[in-house]
Amino acid sequence: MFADLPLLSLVIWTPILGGLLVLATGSDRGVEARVLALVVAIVTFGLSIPLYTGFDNFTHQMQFVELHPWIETFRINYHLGVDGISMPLILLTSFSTMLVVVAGWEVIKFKPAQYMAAFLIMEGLMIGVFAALDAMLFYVFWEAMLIPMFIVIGMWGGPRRIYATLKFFLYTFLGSVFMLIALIYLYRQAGSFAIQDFHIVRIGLNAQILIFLAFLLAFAVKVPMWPVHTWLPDAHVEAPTGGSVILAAIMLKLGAYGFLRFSLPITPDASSQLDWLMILLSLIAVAYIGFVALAQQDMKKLIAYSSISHMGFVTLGFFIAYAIFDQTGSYHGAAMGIEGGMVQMISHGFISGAMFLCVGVLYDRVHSRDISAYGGVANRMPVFAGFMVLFAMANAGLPGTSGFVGEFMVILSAFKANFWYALIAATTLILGAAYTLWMVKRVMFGQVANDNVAKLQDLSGREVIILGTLAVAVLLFGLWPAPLLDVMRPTVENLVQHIAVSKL
Amino acid sequence: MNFEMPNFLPAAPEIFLLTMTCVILVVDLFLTERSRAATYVLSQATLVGAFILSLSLYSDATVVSFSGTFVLDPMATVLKLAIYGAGFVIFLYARPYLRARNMFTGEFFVLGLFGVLGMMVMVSAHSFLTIYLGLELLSLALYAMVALQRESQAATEAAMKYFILGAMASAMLLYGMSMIYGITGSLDLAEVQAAIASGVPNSLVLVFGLVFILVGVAFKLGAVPFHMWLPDVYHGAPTAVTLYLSSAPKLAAFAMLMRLLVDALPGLQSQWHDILVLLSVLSIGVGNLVAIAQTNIKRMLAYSGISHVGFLLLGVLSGSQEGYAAGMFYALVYVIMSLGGFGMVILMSRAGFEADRLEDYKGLNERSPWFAGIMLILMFSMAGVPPFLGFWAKLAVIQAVVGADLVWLAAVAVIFSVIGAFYYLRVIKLMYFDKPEQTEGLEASFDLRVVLSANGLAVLGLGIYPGALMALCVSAMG
Amino acid sequence: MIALSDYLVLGAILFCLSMAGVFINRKNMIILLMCIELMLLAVNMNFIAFSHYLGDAAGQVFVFFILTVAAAEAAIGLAILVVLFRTKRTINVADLDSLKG
Amino acid sequence: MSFEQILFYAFAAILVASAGMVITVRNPVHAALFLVLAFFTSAALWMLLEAEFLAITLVLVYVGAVAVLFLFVVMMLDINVTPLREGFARYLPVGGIVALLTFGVMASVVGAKNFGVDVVPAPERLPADHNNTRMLGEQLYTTYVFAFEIAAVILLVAIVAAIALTLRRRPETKYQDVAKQVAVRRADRLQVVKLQAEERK
Amino acid sequence: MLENLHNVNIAIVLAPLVGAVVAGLFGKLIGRVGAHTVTILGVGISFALSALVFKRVVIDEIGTINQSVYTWLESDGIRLEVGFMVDKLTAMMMVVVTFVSLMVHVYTIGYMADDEHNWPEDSLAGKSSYQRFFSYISLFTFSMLMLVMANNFMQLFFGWEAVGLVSYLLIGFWFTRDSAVYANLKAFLVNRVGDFGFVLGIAAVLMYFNSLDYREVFQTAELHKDLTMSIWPGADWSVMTVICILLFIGAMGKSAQVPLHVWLPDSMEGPTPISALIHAATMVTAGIFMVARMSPLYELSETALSFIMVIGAITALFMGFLGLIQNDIKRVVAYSTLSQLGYMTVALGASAYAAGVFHLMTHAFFKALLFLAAGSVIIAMHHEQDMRKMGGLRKYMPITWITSLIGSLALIGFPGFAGFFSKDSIIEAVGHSQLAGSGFAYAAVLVGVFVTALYSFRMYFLVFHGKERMDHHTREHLHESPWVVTVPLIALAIPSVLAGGVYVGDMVFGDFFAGAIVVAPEHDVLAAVGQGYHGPLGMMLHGLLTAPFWLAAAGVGVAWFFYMKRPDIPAAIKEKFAPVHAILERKYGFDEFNEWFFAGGGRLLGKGFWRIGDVTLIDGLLVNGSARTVGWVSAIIRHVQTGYLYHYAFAMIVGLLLLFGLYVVG
Repeated sequence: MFADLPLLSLVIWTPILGGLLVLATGSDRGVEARVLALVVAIVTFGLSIPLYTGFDNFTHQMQFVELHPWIETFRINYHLGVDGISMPLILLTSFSTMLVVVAGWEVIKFKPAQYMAAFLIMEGLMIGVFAALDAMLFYVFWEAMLIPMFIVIGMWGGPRRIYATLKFFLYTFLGSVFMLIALIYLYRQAGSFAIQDFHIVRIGLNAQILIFLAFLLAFAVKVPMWPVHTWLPDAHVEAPTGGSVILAAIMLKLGAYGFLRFSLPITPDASSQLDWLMILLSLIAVAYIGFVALAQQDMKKLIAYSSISHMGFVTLGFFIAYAIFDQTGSYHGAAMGIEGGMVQMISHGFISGAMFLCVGVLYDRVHSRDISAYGGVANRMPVFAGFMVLFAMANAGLPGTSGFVGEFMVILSAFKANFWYALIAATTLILGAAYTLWMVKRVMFGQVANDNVAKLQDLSGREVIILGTLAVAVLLFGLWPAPLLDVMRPTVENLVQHIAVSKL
Repeated sequence: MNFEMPNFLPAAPEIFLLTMTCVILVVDLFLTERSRAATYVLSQATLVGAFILSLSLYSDATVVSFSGTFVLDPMATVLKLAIYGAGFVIFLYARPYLRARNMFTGEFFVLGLFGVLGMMVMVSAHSFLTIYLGLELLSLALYAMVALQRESQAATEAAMKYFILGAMASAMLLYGMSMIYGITGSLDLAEVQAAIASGVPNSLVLVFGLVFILVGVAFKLGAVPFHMWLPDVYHGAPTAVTLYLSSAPKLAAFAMLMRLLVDALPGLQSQWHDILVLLSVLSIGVGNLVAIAQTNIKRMLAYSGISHVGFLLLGVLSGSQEGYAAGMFYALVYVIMSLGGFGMVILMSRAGFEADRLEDYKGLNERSPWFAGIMLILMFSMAGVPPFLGFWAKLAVIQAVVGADLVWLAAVAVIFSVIGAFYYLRVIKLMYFDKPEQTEGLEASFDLRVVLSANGLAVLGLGIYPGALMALCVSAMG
Repeated sequence: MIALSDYLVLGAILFCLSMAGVFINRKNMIILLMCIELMLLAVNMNFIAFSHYLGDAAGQVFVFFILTVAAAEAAIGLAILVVLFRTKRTINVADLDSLKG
Repeated sequence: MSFEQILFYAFAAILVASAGMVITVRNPVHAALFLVLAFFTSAALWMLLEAEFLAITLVLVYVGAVAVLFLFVVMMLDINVTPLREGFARYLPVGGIVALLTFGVMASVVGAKNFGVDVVPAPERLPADHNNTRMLGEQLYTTYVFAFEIAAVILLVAIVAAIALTLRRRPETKYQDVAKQVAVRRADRLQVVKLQAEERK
Repeated sequence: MLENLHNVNIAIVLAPLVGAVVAGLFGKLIGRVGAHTVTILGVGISFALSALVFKRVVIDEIGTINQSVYTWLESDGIRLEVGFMVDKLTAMMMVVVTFVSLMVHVYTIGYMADDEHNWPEDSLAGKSSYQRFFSYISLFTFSMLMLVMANNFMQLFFGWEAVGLVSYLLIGFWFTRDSAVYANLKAFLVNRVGDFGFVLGIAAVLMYFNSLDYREVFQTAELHKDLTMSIWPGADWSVMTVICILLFIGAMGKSAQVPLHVWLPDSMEGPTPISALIHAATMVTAGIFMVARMSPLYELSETALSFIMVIGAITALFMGFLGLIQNDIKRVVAYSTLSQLGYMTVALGASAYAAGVFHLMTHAFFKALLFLAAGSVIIAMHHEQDMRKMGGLRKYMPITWITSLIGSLALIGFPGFAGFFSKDSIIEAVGHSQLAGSGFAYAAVLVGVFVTALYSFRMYFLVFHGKERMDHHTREHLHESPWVVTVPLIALAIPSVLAGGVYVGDMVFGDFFAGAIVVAPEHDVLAAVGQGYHGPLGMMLHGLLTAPFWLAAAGVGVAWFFYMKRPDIPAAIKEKFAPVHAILERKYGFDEFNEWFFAGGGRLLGKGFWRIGDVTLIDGLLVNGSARTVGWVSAIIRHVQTGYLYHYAFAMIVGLLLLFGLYVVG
């Protein structure tokens, strides 16, 4: 029944048009806006489900492809399609947005229609990024997405929101414009903006390195990788809860997705040349940022840094392939690294989202993100404490939760490349547990610290539903990640084969 | 002596416009204050008529008439159509502004129409002479329009500066033309091209002339370092005039650039390419950097305009058909955005309140979410953020630059555009993130609201489907 | 024999002088207008000289138009000057600095 | 040195000198008069270049109209002359150097190397019956008719602009507006004010 | 029947999980009784089925069950599965775990009966703590079963971490107490340090064996015997050594070996049943179990074995010393646990895996017994844990007294009791070992026997004999604990006596573990010891003649003399050897060092990275710095726009000159 529909277009445009519709309800009537937004979000999620059910697990070819000419002057097409890498991320996006809409239900009192609309539009744009097979279409979605996020942080953010949102925007914008040049250069070489054409075009090493660096800048900022990560803590801290969730759950993934879709297949030789850099930066992210997270006094900042640290695993997994080849002479094990990175992305989407929602729950009640403003919360909010500990454990990579799977796979893979890579990566076991659980200890445990805490109400039904859904997801993918890996296997294996071939 | 009757048909729009303007000039004399709207209606009708005429004359052929002083080619037609369109929008936006300031006189429209005629002449010029005359016709009208708000110190100061510098620039342009004439012995663009192509003993003199000519054109465009007049004039002029200044004349200036460099002096491409690189880098850099420090939105948009000119030059300097098309596309896009931007300033203003400080935009989202949204679209478009139109313009020129193997230049351009994004974002910040200082809604006439909305939505709509406009530019340059 | 270069150099001198006049003169706006006239004169000199030495009439035609335009320019320039004087009560070039930055 | 050359150098010298005076003299009236002188000498030089019509036009239009206009404005604006020269010397060196530099470059390009008499030989003298005015006229009304029309428009614009800018209805000037007088209503003019009777103490 | 056992295995694992989930999520709904009923039922089923499996596997000798339940994930051609491998080792562990767990469940009914008193008034969490506790211990049972029944490294690690999680939750069960939440964080983090090595070990296994399945790995282990890997240029290590040591680091964390032992004494902050179940009987022995399970690998690296032996010996001896000076009843037992874990580790190092595992089993019974008895005492004393405030309790709590005595005797290895057989085997085995470090280990374990006896009986005497030092109020209310407490004590006392003699023949000297544990012939010390083995009775008789017995007896004697006869002597010794005492008091300074170096250093490093790296350099200098630079440049250039016409004209001329300079003159 769904086979004939342009599903991807529907999934992209339903939330965007729905968002405009929500916007049209006006800023004064919150209820209509919320209900409409929720309906749109649910419909979108519903529309995205056939992407999974109808997905062919045994091919690396693009599926659900739509191809229409768009701007013929530059041979830009409206070209959509998904493979095993992008499809799970699309589902993650529509899933997260649904939760965010619910999470902002009563909390957002200032212009709820605009708030909801921003998230819905952002959802469509983010899905567009994952679904785009035309580089320029990709870029359009990629950049356009910044706008609603800019507004969200700026309008509903904390006290330093303006600094944070400007920093967010300019940082990411700076990163992406270099990608634009690289894309244009590739267009001149390949004769079209089709990403698949980019994959096969032959490029010299120097050009590859420059293209790689341009992509790196764009994606590294988004991921974010050390040392271009400093926008993230600020953005997270100041963003409203929903903004933080989307930032952490989806936006960071875009950068990592870019590495898989662009950097690796388009510039395999440069990736091979510069894999040391990527590995180095990833390991710095894991270890250095792990320590930095330890020093944080602000819950959101801590989680933000933890996100950076976790994303280090993603990039490490992606770029370990060449190191494995150098070490062992074969690419055996590379797929595990990439798949590990992918799993880590999905899982981090759930966990970081959940963590931010947890902080949001506290923030909505006490209006402080300082760890020191809390203490003994578990006394007053036992249900919440249960969720918080679960997500904290997931964040610390406890087996049985999704947080473990990706890290585990990446460490396994990294070991093949070099003992020390794995060793440094594995420090996250200690550091991740240390900063997460130390925070949990200070916030949740102990005696009731002050009157604010004493007055806390446990979770409302709405909050239980959101966190519960995430908890189920976290556990499900922790206990049985196989379906996720089955989806991406052919794509990743094809990718590994592809990147092993020099384009010189 | 043999004299052929020139082919008047290609110049029909010019003739029509001139005739109508004279009619309006006379009719206006007999109108009372209350019935002044007739002038407005007539002016708009004139533009519409010219539009229809030009449209009906559209063809892919290039027609040269009036003994080689006039040319009608697709580029000219497209640019003329755009100029009429811009003129129409300008008059429409300007009307309430002028009314509220006791400036709603026939002179504004008459001068405006004469300016349009000047632009048409420039666009269709096929000789140094007609280029110069068109330029002067436009410039003189503009000088006068800037000073039209006679009681305003800022406006008269701006007019004086504009006049002196503009006259200097004209003189330099002329000096350059005289040198080219001296070497090639002709004023006709095609003959000049042919003369240079057939080999000229002294290319140094040609370059010398070229430099002067480029100074003149750069001044008109507002490229650094010949931009100094631009912020002051945009700032000081009544917003309605700024609206005019910042939009359609850029198209004419672009046409002049194309006529001079591409039609007349393609033989000096390697030289003007280098000069344009310098000018564009400086323009993009200075324009974006200084815009950051502005507190007046008209001034900010002026500097932003300078940087846009730099981008426009990127397209031209790449020296390929697609580069020219990109430049033209950029010019058209800039005009649309600029109209919207200054249109917003007019929309926000009232009698006695110019709304030209950035602070005046605080909390606009609270007062009018719709127009805050329009302004948001315009600002992001100017910043070059997709999916808005401004992005495609930047894409087109950068594409051309990369095609010309000037990747470094593309990199410089985009870096500065990121720096530039800051000040556009600041406007959005003021509108969306700050609390309003005044709470009442906007008072603006229906037609202004509708057309301004359409203007903003066009930036979005054309951004989502820019193909047609791009294709038009490509075919116009074809 | 008078060389073409003589006329051209003369034009250049005039041009530079008037250019210098524009930025050396900081007090009187009228002088600036006069400088503009001189500049155009210099250009005219070039055109006529070229026209003469090339034996081509176009240069003279151009000068004819320049003269016309220059007259119109002078009219408008002076009109602006008058307006300026009325509003600011000064035509001092150095006083025209309210727009800057 | 031929007579022509003597004439040329003499007029050129006067031209340069008067141009220099235009930009340096204290009094704008003097400047305007030097401008007139400059125009005169230019006209003479143009004569040497066999551009008789333009030379005459220059004198008629520029000396007769433009320069007079300048003078008129100078008189009208009634500016006091004395403070106008402050700081002139201060800017002279920088300005002078830049002007000299510019001139250096320009002269090196347009100088004898490129346009010397051996590079561009002087043309034959035109025959005595050559009618410069007729030649120009023919050109103007045929080849350059389009330009000619535009020039006319430019003049029209100048007129419109000058009037629009300078014409003013002085508020102190009293004149009747009959329509207004007829249209007036009682309420506009007459106001009945009710005064509270003051209590006598 | 084999087919059925597959389902049985699944049921064994799931029963406690279901109990845990029901009690945890619906605790409020089902109430206290419901909660303990459902969890006990779950564990009970699990125990019963484990017994069935034990019977089938051990007695009916149906061979090793290796089943796959589902594919966890498949990547890069490597299939990671969740599955069970049940051999005799596993079957034994399953029975021990479920049995002890069941006892603890029952015991908990009594112990936690009035748990609400442990919570502040305003704590909502305190209202349902009872149910939560049961949920946790059932969850623990599930996790521990997953660990022991795993047929692959991944699942082993899952169980490994899951028990860590439950341990974390239970140590911090009373989370309003700062010491408890400090202890649980510490426990988790120290364990994580071990896991750090463990994960790397697993990664190494995967790299060299291309599989994480036990059977495949063990079958091909021999092939990798001589492989080396380069740790850094010039340092080529044997792959097996690297793998074994990395895995053992994990074991060091979980089984609290020096220097990763620091968490275990603090873990006594948790409720006592937990200390019994997790921190004595089962979880802490996971490391021992793991090494025994990996014996096919460990046998290939003598370096690793030596390393293990030395670590174990250090732990056995030096942790025993610390037991001597503790006054907290639970801490004495805790240090005793550490010391006993050291014994087991030494056994592993000596390749006497069977002895180690055997000691693991007996230790599980008697140590759980000791803890539960201590808990019983603590209940009676109204949660007073200081032994100096006890004394003479035997009158009031006869069952507790008797069972404690049994436990203590088992602990010190008194002939006839379970501990004797296991410990004596270990000591004998170490004596036969030829590996580097075995001499030191032998000496350490011998001295350890004396120390063990000394601190055990010091505790015993202080608690159950001598003057009654508690306050009046407490004494009034002293009485024996309810049946839910005493029944488990009795139930554990029985195997504490019997389990040794009954199984020593099979387990240590027989072929009980054949197929499960692999010992290279040249390492087979137990075979050497076994040559002198002639039945348990003979072993007891022989034991009377050997040094360990006399050392133990001496220990008991000294304890009696010091704490019953002349209580002033310990004080005198304490004064005389003040520096030594201080060292012991400070637990050799491990805690201080960790606190200072790792915790403090980590935070300092974090703060430094953050403040200097992120805030100052990247953000301050690069990000905001460039923003500031742009703003500054902007302000400067802005001033070029002076507003003066002549400057503008000048700029144009300069521009013209610039173009001249670049393109005309040049």
